[in-house]
Amino acid sequence: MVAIEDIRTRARELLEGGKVRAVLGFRRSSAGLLAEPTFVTELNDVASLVWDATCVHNLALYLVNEKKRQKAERNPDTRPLAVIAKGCDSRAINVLLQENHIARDEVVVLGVSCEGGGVIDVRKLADVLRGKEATAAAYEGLGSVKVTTASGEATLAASDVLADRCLECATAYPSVSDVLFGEKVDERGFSSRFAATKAVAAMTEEERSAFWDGHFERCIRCYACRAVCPMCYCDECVVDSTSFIVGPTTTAEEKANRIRWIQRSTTPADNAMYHMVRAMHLAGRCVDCAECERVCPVNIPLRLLNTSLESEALEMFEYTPGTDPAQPSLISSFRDGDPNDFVR
Amino acid sequence: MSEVLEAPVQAKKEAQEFEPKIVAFLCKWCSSAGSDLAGVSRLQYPPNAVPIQVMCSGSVSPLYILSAFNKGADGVLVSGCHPGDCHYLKGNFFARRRIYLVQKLLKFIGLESDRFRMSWVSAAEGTKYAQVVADFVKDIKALGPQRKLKAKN
Amino acid sequence: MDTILKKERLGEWVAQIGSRARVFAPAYADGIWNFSPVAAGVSIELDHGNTVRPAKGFVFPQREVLYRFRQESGKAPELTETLPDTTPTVVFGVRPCDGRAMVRNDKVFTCGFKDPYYSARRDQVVFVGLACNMPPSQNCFCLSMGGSPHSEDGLDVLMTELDGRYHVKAITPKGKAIVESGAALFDKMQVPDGNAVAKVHADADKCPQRSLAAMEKIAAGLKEHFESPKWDELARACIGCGACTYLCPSCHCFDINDEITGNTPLTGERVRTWDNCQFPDFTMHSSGHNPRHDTGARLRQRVSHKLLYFVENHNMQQCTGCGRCISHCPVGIDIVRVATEVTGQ
Amino acid sequence: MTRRAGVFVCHCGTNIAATVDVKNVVSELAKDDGVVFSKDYVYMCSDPGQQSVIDAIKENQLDSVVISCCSPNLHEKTFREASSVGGLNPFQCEIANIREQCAWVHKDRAKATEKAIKITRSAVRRSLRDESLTPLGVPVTRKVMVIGGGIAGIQCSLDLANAGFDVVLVEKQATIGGHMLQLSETFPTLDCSQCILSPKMVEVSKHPKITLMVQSEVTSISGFVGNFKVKVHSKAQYVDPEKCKICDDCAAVCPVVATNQYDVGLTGRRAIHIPFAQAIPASYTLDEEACLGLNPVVCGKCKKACEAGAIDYDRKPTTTDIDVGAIVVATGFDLYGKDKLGEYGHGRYPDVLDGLQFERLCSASGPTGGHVLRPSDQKEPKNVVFIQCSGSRDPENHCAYCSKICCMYTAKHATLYKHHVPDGNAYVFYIDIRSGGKGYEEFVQRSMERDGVMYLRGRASKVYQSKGKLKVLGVDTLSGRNVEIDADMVVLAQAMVPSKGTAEIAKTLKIGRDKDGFLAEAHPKLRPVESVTGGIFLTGAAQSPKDIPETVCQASAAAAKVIQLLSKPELEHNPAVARVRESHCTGCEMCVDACPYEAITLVNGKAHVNEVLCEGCGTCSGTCVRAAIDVKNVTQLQVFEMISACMGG
Repeated sequence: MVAIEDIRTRARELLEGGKVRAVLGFRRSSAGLLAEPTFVTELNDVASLVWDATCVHNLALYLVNEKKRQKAERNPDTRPLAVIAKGCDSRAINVLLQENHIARDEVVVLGVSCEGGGVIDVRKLADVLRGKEATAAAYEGLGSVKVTTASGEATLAASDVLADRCLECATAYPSVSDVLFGEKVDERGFSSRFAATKAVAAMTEEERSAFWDGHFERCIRCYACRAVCPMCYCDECVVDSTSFIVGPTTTAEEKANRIRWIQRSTTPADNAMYHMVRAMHLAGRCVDCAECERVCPVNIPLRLLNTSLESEALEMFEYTPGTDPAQPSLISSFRDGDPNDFVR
Repeated sequence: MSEVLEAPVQAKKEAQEFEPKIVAFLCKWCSSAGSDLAGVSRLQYPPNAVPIQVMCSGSVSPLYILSAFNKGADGVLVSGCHPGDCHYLKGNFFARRRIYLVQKLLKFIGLESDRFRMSWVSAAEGTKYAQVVADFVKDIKALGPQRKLKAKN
Repeated sequence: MDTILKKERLGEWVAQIGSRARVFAPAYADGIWNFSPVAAGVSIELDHGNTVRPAKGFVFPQREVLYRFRQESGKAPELTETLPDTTPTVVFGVRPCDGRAMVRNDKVFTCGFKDPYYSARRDQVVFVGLACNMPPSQNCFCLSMGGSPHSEDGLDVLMTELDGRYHVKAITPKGKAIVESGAALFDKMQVPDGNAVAKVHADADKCPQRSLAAMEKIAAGLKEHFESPKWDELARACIGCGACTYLCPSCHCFDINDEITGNTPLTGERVRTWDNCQFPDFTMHSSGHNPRHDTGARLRQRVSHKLLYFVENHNMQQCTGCGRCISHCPVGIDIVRVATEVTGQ
Repeated sequence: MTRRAGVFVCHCGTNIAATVDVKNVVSELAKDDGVVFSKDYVYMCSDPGQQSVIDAIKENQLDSVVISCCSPNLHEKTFREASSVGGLNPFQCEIANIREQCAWVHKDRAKATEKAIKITRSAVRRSLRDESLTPLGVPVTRKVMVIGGGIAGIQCSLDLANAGFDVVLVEKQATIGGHMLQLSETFPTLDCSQCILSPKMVEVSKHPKITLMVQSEVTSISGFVGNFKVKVHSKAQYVDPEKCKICDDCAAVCPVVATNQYDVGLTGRRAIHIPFAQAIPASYTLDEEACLGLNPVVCGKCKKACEAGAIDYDRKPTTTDIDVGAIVVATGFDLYGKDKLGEYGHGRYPDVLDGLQFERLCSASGPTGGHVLRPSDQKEPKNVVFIQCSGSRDPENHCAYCSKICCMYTAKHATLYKHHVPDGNAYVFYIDIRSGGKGYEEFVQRSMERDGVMYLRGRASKVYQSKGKLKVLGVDTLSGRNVEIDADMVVLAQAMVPSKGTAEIAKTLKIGRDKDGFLAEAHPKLRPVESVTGGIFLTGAAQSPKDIPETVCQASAAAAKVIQLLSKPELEHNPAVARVRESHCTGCEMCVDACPYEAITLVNGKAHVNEVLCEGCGTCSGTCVRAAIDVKNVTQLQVFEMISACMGG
């Protein structure tokens, strides 16, 4: 069991010693059940840190965003950031290290094991609660979650309310960390890895086609999936209508020659294009934190696009993203024995 | 939604006079040379596939493939040197892995897997190139037009 | 014009309307509530929570083709106007907050310059509102924004659920028309009905909601604290997505692009699409300079537009308190808290 | 973008015109944006055809030219040259292949014409974005490193040095000469190996243009063709070759005995020794593994004994940085490991020898002074069995390939044996006799007819010892009989494998090896002495099994290739190479990993292309997820436009 006090103590030490410029963690939110990200810089804010089944966010994202922010600052504070990271979040940190986006000494990883649990999927919870709104959700021992609503408390089966990614998670503890809170639990006995993906893969071609057409048609291109993804750290994205990395070296022609791979229009085809390109660019990089799926306001099961490729990477290329920052990336490497029979 | 419902009906209608549009990305050293040989040998194959010569199959970005579909291609072919024969030593190995993933992804979203193909065609395999294209055209004709990724306007 | 409709007759009424117009109503699919087309003969259930996407799309779609163009090399371009298809459309289950948002959108698109595309749709779409009678969602704050769970602003019809019946009030001529078209199905409203309606409305007003204390001070406060460091602090977690504004019933910023469909000859469409002040390229200058260079500046723009600039221009808040931007923010950024903290209320 | 493109469509007589409506292609393309000139002609490649391109460029200020004709492999060069005559940058001329890829493979005129239009249009779109490029000039270091001091390395060094190039010859051992120095006589002429080799070795040591580095190895390499930087590590030279008088006083007093690798373990030698009388450099050398510890307190006898004062225990290993323009790898061969030939008892029985040991036995400078005596009892063997293909041509258990020289040297061995022991019997087990080569077949025949060597067609299955006698079991497939021979000595013609050092050097130099571990040539037929890496060349048995004449021949060939490379003051390199958009590069290093030529490195956090190493394959741009790297004149934007052109848009 992870005791929040331990985390707070460590956060306090780091801040007191001035070793870090901020501790990235979770706190309660005025917006609802889920916790919200917080940057703790003051000792007296340390008490606001929380750790429970509502800490859904992948805070690795802020290692990226803070880098951009720092670039803009005149004389930035270059001390490392401390960040609370779950198993998936830590894999994201590994990929960022692998891609030299951050240096190891720029971050102090406060690794937190999800042990036998994971995080809440609010949509599942809403279905279970039939409209009642939960005000708190605490992880309670192996396999169950205690939920508080206006009309009292209920203990629910974790498998009914945890996010799919947590139920399918193979390593629910950090793969990189400076401090580790909680025990490494391997046998969790929830669902099997890639279960949701396999279910879709098992459909007939027509079914899959209709399934995704329906979802893509709904996309409003708010790009929450992109914005929340720690791996989508490009300054300029393929869907951006204008070239907005403009520097002293940028020529007028470069601006004019921006390739319109995808139109801004929300047509089903262009929406599909956007999600295809994104999935390809995440191949071997996505660590299945599933934030894209969580933040999608219109509830497109985006995670499946990435996990479908992740499962291929594992089965065919024995590649698991975010496990080893030293290895070359999935698509920048190959083996002589890679599948070949699909080629005519 | 409506479009999705009508699609199959329309597809059937068009199937008869339907001539697939195909983009073929050919690596300069093997596959393009192979298709040249097909020409020199006067082998006949359907004219649906328009070749785009690239230096190496390794340079074919997933974006090229998706973009071709977006611009209305009914099928996309990527062809390179046989494994081990790459003019650039190993470009085609990177291509093979990348293309494999693209193919799986397209399959996963329900695009008919016959619409996207990769082939190894060496400079000596004019006959094979002709065959690859002929088969491809045949298979795609059976599928009808591609709508999933085609820009609607 | 007030009438009463027995619940079991709702289906008939919808069917009648359906024979002359496209009908939309909230439906629960793929885990969210959304306005969906009502197929013939399908009855609708009006017991829904608020839809994820607002009703604004019916009059201000995310993608609108303004005209088509075609140009032979060296010749002058030929343009073809494309006015929106104006099949009459009736939308059921519109919540009052979305209705009030229509009033805001009308200000933007029809006061002064009359936008032909918006107007063409607005004239054809009938919004049938549904008063809120269930406890509000966690992030509702329509009362603070001067609205109410049963506000009629911007709606053509307002329905209020009574036990087994609906009170149906036609507000505009468009509204009257669809009610009269089904006159046979309606019962006359009796005095007790009136009291029942009043009670439902009063009860709804009493439901506790989130609120901005001292609303009257907010606009001035935002002006005063334009430079407040709070903006950056509160936006530090902002990821820069567009969920808040795309889901907002009254956000109306758009971008205009030419979508090329062919180069020989040059053909394409000029298209208007929603734009989003939270995107980094929104105020991007071609020089590379971006006056709103960070999330703090963008958050300030969104909140100030809702609660200050719009007030200055149109003498009303643009926000109607539907709470979507709060509930759907990936990182819990909360306009109520932001406005309160920045202005120090 | 106001570019001015010209389109020229070729009829190719009727080759194209018969199937493609050329006029129609011209008129359709004339409508395209950016096309200011278009024409057709019966033979574009003819002089008037080319002239019309030249004139059109001048008259219409064309800045892009597209020739719609046959395959670029045929006339791209032609038309790019014509374009530059017309004053256009040759890289702004593109070829649309409407013959091989269209006219010749289709019948339906309408459809073929439609396709031809698309092909031409896509070439036009590309050309409109072609930038003007100039070939890269690369300065070269006119100095060559030859790795390996066997006959291949020696020959190559001499040829290069005599052509006036500075040469650094790096040899791992204490002397150059390689395996050839161990041989007694050489087939088919039976002239003394050392007699023909020594003069060359001396020439090397005396040559003003050759720097010889023995007991040295290449440890790392950087740079690229024409500009390599090589690190060479040399063992400590305790004996100064300049001072050493080769008087043998040191060896006389040295208390340590070690096995003599030059006699393939048949004899011993002192810790301080001279490998061969004819060693180059002509000096004793101190084997530090064997020496009692380079320590006067422990021993120090040799230092005392040396009047010349040539010995210094305090010498340290050195590392030298050397800049060279080209490298020749001549690391030679080893014999297939005896440990792998258990069935023939090699290593188990003292009288089962390998070819090189037998050479030493026959050699006047060898352990027996040139008398064939059994190692076990120094008696003269009366029955000697020679087993060919020991480890060769045996895909199941050993090497699949033929080691090529064994047939000849076995014939030589048998002949030599008969010359030494006229009353002895020489049996040869063989599968086939491969004696292609000048005077080779005659030599084999002589060994049978004149010298009475007995050839048995078949594999020897087993060699074993019983009652102190060697027995060889085999089958004579011609007579179909099993044969069992009591042998006094067995000589195995072991397969040739790349020398141990070859694998390491290939790794260090990042050059490929084939499935058998031999160095891989750039093209098996047309580029036999080049590696796939520009500026690195191959020669000798490290590339494939070969005999001395062939090795010498290939060494000179390699030398000629190097001379060709370094004869120009500057190298020309294709300028259509990768370019990084630094603004978009995040330094993720995916392109660095993917580049087949190691042409990309990170320079302060951004990918940096070494244009000279880059071959322009574009694997980097196919890999980059940020569109931060592109190949000039095949940019993603150009491909994007080509795709829309192919789609008719």
